[in-house]
Amino acid sequence: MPTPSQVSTVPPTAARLAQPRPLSGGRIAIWSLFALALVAAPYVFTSSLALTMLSQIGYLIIICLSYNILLGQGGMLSFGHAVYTGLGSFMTIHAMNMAARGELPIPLAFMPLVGGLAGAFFAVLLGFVTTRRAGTTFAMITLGIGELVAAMALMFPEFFGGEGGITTDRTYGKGFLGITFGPAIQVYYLIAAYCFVCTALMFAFTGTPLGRILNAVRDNPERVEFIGYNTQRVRWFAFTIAGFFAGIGGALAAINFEIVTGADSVSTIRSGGYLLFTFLGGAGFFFGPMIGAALLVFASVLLSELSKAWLLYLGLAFLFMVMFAPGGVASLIMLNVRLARFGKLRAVLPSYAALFVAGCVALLGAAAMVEMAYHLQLNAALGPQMHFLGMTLDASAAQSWVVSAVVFLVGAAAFEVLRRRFLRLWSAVQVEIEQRIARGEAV
Amino acid sequence: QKGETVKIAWLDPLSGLMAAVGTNQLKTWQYVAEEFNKKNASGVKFEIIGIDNKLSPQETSSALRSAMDQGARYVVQGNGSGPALAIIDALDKHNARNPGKEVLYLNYAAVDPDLTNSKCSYWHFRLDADTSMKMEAMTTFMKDHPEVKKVYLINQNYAHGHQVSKYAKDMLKRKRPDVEIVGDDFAPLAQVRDFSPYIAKIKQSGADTVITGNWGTDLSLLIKAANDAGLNNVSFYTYYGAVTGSPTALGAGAAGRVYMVSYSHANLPGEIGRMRDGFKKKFNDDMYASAVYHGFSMLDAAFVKAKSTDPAKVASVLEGMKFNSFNGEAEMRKTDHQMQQGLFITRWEKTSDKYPNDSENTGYTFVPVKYYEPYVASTPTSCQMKRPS
Amino acid sequence: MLKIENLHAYYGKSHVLHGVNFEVRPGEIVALLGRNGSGRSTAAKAIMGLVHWEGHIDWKGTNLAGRKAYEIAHLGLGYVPESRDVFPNLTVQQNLLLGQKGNGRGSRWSEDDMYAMFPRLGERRNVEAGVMSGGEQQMLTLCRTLMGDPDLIIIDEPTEGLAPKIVELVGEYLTTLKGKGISVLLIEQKLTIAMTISDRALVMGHGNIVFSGTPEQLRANAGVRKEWLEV
Amino acid sequence: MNAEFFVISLLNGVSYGLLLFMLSSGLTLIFSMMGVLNFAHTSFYMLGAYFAYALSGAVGFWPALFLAPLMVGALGAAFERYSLRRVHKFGHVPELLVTFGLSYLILEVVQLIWGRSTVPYGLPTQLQGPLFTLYGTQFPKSRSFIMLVAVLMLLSVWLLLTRTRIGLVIQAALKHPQMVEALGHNVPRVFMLVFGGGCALAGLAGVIGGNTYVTEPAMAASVGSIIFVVVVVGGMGSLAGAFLASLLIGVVQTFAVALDWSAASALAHMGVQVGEQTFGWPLLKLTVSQVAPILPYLFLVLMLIVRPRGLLGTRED
Amino acid sequence: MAHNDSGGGFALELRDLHKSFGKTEIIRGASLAVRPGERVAIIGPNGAGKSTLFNLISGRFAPTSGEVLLHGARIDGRAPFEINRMGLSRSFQITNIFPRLSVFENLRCGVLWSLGYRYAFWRFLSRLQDANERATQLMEMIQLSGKRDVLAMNLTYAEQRALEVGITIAGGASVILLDEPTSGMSTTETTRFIALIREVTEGRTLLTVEHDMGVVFGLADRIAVVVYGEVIAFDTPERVRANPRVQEAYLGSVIAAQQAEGH
Ligand SMILES: Nc1ncnc2c1ncn2[C@@H]1O[C@H](COP(=O)(O)OP(=O)(O)OP(=O)(O)O)[C@@H](O)[C@H]1O
Ligand SMILES: Nc1ncnc2c1ncn2[C@@H]1O[C@H](COP(=O)(O)OP(=O)(O)OP(=O)(O)O)[C@@H](O)[C@H]1O
Ligand SMILES: CC(C)C[C@H](N)C(=O)O
Ligand SMILES: [Mg+2]
Ligand SMILES: [Mg+2]
Repeated sequence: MPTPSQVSTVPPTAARLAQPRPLSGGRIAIWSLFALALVAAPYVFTSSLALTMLSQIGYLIIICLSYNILLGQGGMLSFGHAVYTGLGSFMTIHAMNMAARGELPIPLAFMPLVGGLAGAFFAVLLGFVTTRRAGTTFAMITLGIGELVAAMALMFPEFFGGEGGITTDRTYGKGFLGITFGPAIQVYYLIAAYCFVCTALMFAFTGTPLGRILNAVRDNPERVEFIGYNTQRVRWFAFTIAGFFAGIGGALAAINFEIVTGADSVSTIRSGGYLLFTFLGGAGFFFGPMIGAALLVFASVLLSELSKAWLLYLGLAFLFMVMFAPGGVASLIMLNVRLARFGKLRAVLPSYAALFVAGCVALLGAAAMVEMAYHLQLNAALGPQMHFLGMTLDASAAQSWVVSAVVFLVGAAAFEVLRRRFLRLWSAVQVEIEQRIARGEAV
Repeated sequence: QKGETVKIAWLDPLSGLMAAVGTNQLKTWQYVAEEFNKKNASGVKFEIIGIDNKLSPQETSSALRSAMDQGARYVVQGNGSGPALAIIDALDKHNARNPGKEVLYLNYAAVDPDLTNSKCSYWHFRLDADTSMKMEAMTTFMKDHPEVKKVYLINQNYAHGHQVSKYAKDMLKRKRPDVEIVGDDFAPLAQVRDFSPYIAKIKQSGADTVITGNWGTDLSLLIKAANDAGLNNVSFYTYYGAVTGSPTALGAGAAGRVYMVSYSHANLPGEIGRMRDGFKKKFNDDMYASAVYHGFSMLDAAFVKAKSTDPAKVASVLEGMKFNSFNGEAEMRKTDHQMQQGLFITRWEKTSDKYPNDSENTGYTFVPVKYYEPYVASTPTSCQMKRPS
Repeated sequence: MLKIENLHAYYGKSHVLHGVNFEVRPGEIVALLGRNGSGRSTAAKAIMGLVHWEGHIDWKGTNLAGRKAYEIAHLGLGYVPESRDVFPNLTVQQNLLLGQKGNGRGSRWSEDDMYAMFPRLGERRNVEAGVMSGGEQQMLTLCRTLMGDPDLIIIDEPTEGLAPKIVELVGEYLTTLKGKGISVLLIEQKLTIAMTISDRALVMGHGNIVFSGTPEQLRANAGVRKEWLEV
Repeated sequence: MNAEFFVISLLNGVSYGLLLFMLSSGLTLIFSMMGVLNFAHTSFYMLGAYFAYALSGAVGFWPALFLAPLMVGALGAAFERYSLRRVHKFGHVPELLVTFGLSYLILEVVQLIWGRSTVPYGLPTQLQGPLFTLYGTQFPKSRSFIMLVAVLMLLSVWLLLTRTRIGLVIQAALKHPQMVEALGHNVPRVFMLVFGGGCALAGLAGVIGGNTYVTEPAMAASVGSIIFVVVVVGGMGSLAGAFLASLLIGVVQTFAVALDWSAASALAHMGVQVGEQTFGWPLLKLTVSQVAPILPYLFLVLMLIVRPRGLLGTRED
Repeated sequence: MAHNDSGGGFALELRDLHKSFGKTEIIRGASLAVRPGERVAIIGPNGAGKSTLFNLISGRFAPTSGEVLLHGARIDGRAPFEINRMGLSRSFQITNIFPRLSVFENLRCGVLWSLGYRYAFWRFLSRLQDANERATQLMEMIQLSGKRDVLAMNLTYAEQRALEVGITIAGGASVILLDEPTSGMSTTETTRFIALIREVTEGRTLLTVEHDMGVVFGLADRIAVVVYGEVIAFDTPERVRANPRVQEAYLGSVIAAQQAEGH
């Protein structure tokens, strides 16, 4: 079981979390770019679905980052993070309903703070028992508490609204300068603003004494006790901070959907999702979970709509990612950034392109077969004809199966050949870089 | 109107706990759409867009938005009052904020009475009978059966289960004050593997009748455990005995002891019978969501009457409209948009020449034992419908 | 018996051994000396198949190239690593049992022999090895390897962390092993026991053997000692 | 509570407990030895049921009883060989996540092959009907069979652990794999065998759990967390602990179902007037029987807080 | 840490300490009193209980009975972090550092508490001048400045040992316990390292466990000999070496003599 030092979410090479140094030019540029992306996104992706997806990505970034305070920075594998996002959502939605009834003079723009405080409150409370232990014991306690809270959500309809959940109307209050938060775009900007601020705060956290000691606790809790720190305290404080941001994320979700239900907001499945995608994004890097958040939305909203086989694809993607890129997407990116720094990126680009093409061919064949299989099972009522990437396939004809299989095999074979070649190139490039580093050409 | 394509978005689960049920229902919508496309009075073509809402209200709102992006102006949904409420809530807001782009919601199976009472909406129309109506029929049936003396209630611990329990108690008190309620249990939703402790408790209580709103494995395992323990002098009154999976679990052991209340049954003749048989032949699966038929026949009639497929116009003609169900004339009650229809009490028995429809190839079927006219099961409503001005 | 020719070894891309040649004959104690980082442990790991290597390693006529560590162990080579690597959750006795091959029948050594050798181990046989003192762990690893009944034992810095008295004891036992016909490849860095008990001494520097001869020759060769052993 | 009810409930409790043990023995094996939180364990359980369903159509139930677990075990071993082993070096979280991914995969494949609804996997005639009748309640043969198999599993895993060095090898290899190899043990093969063995046990549980209960795609998820509770409450690394925990949870849960007490009724008993208006009424009115199925989780949390090593465990992590 | 020399003026005092694990008594009434600024070496056979003594003093284990006093204040039974805050710091026999933090970060973690930054999450590390300066200074002291940003797990063994000691002294504790600081080092490295230890512990109280007699005699003002859980001798190096009981229980004949002369 994961003893804390074994909760190594990243291969050693990728282990170093970014550390804030005084604002340098590059850093300012990156943050400005992030802000710009947040502002510009709705102008680039304009459909209403895209807008909801952007909003979801916005608050999920906060949630996944908050989860990574536990997993990546503190080595705490939690199976119950949804408890804090979910309870944050519920407290917020109750607060919004009270505000709508005129019992609570809080404008909507500040509601996320209510969620944050609620998240922090429950994290203080439950964290007191969970964070007394680390490693597997911690993981299992969070699993137990997660299951308990999830079960409770159905038992106390008075608070959780039962199966139907609690609904609200975010357009309460008079509005301010025409901002009523009715239109989805206004909500998006609310979320984007919080997303930016929370991301900045959590990034700042990695550079504070508590943040650093938290890393030390992850690496070697025993030793931390001998340099004056109470590890339980450290975990507890970090847990609370994570709870606070989780609560903010949960609150924004409540504002976005105007409905919160116990059955999924606090479920262990939800918690599992945060874990999976934080990891997939890359727990070893500060920005990894942000990628994870985007992937989570793409997978659950877009992928599930594009294909009935989405869970199959998701399962496969997980399996392969963990096997071949255990540092997550972020580590892949950083590897290439490293190449670029040493001016080697161009050397591997043709290989990337070739691999990409071969991969696509293989994927095309495989996906065609998967889609036909699912079509036969789920859409049988529509007949054997199906549309796949603009083509029409006859799922009952042997011919389409054979063609797909051949496409797949050709793609896969080409991919394998190219991959071997690529690996050789890759290691050659790495050796060269190592040598240059050894010669002191550090960048 | 003629030749128009009407896109209907189906928002129900294709993954998770209810995947099997959702899959069956999606097939039913697709199949019945084909049937109606062959011949309908308004001359439209129906197209079903199936979207997985994962049984989650939040996912449902995403799914709804995507449905609207794809041009669907009718949505249908049936599993769970949570997603139902989410749709109602979202449509109330959307339709108010986007006049001319209204979307209309047909609920074919979510039976929470609140949906046509405290939470009723102008854009929501329910084709199924709600929990209270079904309980009305069930208790009326018990009124004529004096052997029902001690009733045990066992339900899932969430909104639906609580409603079943509440209505059972209220109505029995009214109709059979002599009946003793010897137990009122709630087991968590889809968590219990082993129902034998509950069976022991039922046996201990001396109950002769069990009323349960359980569905899915919670029903299958309950009945299985009862069969195993040899609890054969107790009858089970159920809501969802025919839903995917349950007939297989009922098997021979439950014959003669399991009753079900529904607006339809597996051996109805006529048009619905033809479709059911066709469905079975095509998919080797039971078609039990017969309300789907109502969905199409009602829309078809409304299109003709409104001379349009525009949801805003269709909604106004639907109010109080009478149309042909597979079982005589039915009415969409104006006050709360709850369809008024007759209800059957059926019992699990061996198939016979008269009732040949084999459920899930078990050799058994639900045979009708009593039919109640719409007025019997009709329940009053507290709905204060807000209509767009 | 063990013959090594032109051995090159690598950690990933770093090239650590550059063509090492030496030989260990039956019933002989050979000391492999050298500074920190000179590559002695790497040579040991290469023999046991635990690092990537090229060249020739020949053991009783068998080429060890491409063999897995467990196969090599079954061929009669025993290894005591410098990092000790006791299995902390297992008891002392279980640690010893794991050293055994098969059911241990036919082995020259029994569990009791070990306890006789280091009574301290016998006293603590049911204690988890992880809580044993540093020196006790060192004794345990030696015994664990002996339990596998090797013909050649490669032992990496065995006296590290042992009390002077025990260091002497270890020296005596290695001589005893030799008496039973077991060869020993003794990797050391402090010259004390190596010089007293070994038949031959090799000195390693920068991944090469830079000296080979008897302890006396080494003692006499101040140049080698100064340059490669820093004493 | 009279004697009759007590005896029946005890029997139910014990047999449910043994079912839990049957489900979790393979997990205990893998979890305690390899430290892998195998989230796909219940997926292998489900595969066992489906394989047996498919096989018993062709060769009959009894041969399937042997074949299906073997097939599941082979799949498990293959998974270890080609996937888990690669990931092992990255630590426990990635290991957990690949099994997570695998559970999705198995679920989807099962649904593709056998559809999304229940399959009619029935009991063989020899196991139908009651074994004996007690106070008018029948005790089915199928459940007795489960009890028998669970006890056999306990015995065989126990023998495996005590009569062979496999357990030692694996525990040692978790700390220092290279050292164990250097002592002459083929570590990768042992890992593969253990993982395969654990999966085969899950498969066996599926073969008999599938027809005693129901065989459907949700069967994996529905027992997913409870078996972790068993393993953790029992104490990681302790087979006897898992056994004890299963029985305890089985019995406690069964008896809890029988108790219609609530805090409210207790207060009323003591003369405190409580009603819908009382603060915390929703909590007060909950009866023990309503919370019965979540008791194990409560149990888990309390246990880990007061005794993190579990009932009979020796180690904390 | 301010010296607080009440209670007999000892920096560290053990009074009749006992510790049993299960039925085995490992420490059987050990007593020892160390004066401030003194350098004490603890020697004794393997398994005598030297590391266990350190564990009892530093709070890793609570003694079964007996007292431990740090500058006159009882510390037995307290948690390690409390004891550390009172001015006692220790290193470990088996290297115990933060593998995924850089050398600099390892050291900075070591200084944070003593500079009063505690659990602060509202200040930036990069702005903590004093902490950064101390960490840099320490890094120079242990001669790892060239490896400032190397992850600790990528250091060589000897460097890790040095870092281990660096972390131990980082917090500015007045009493330092080092458990076999030079194990695994070559002779030259040892010599250099001992000089280093001398330097960094100047003015502090030092207790160190060692098996290398050269180190012991080169470093210690006084030597405590632990045998079977008891302190059987506590005296100057010369007299300890002459003590026949010590020779019999621990030193043996040849080797120790050689080692002691070697330096
Ligand atoms: N796992 C490893 N990865 C990369 N390089 C390594 C590894 N282990 C050792 N090295 C390097 O290989 C070289 C030889 O190391 P080796 O351990 O064989 O030396 P040694 O002579 O045994 O010294 P020591 O006294 O440190 O045990 C050293 O430069 C060392 O840094
Ligand atoms: N937690 C524990 N449980 C049981 N026995 C223990 C525990 N910790 C230490 N011991 C035992 O106490 C004895 C003393 O151990 P300790 O580590 O203090 O020895 P030491 O004097 O430091 O020896 P060395 O010089 O070899 O490191 C040993 O026999 C060890 O096995
Ligand atoms: C499963 C557990 C008993 C394993 C052990 N706690 C470890 O991971 O180190
Ligand atoms: Mg070495
Ligand atoms: Mg020690």
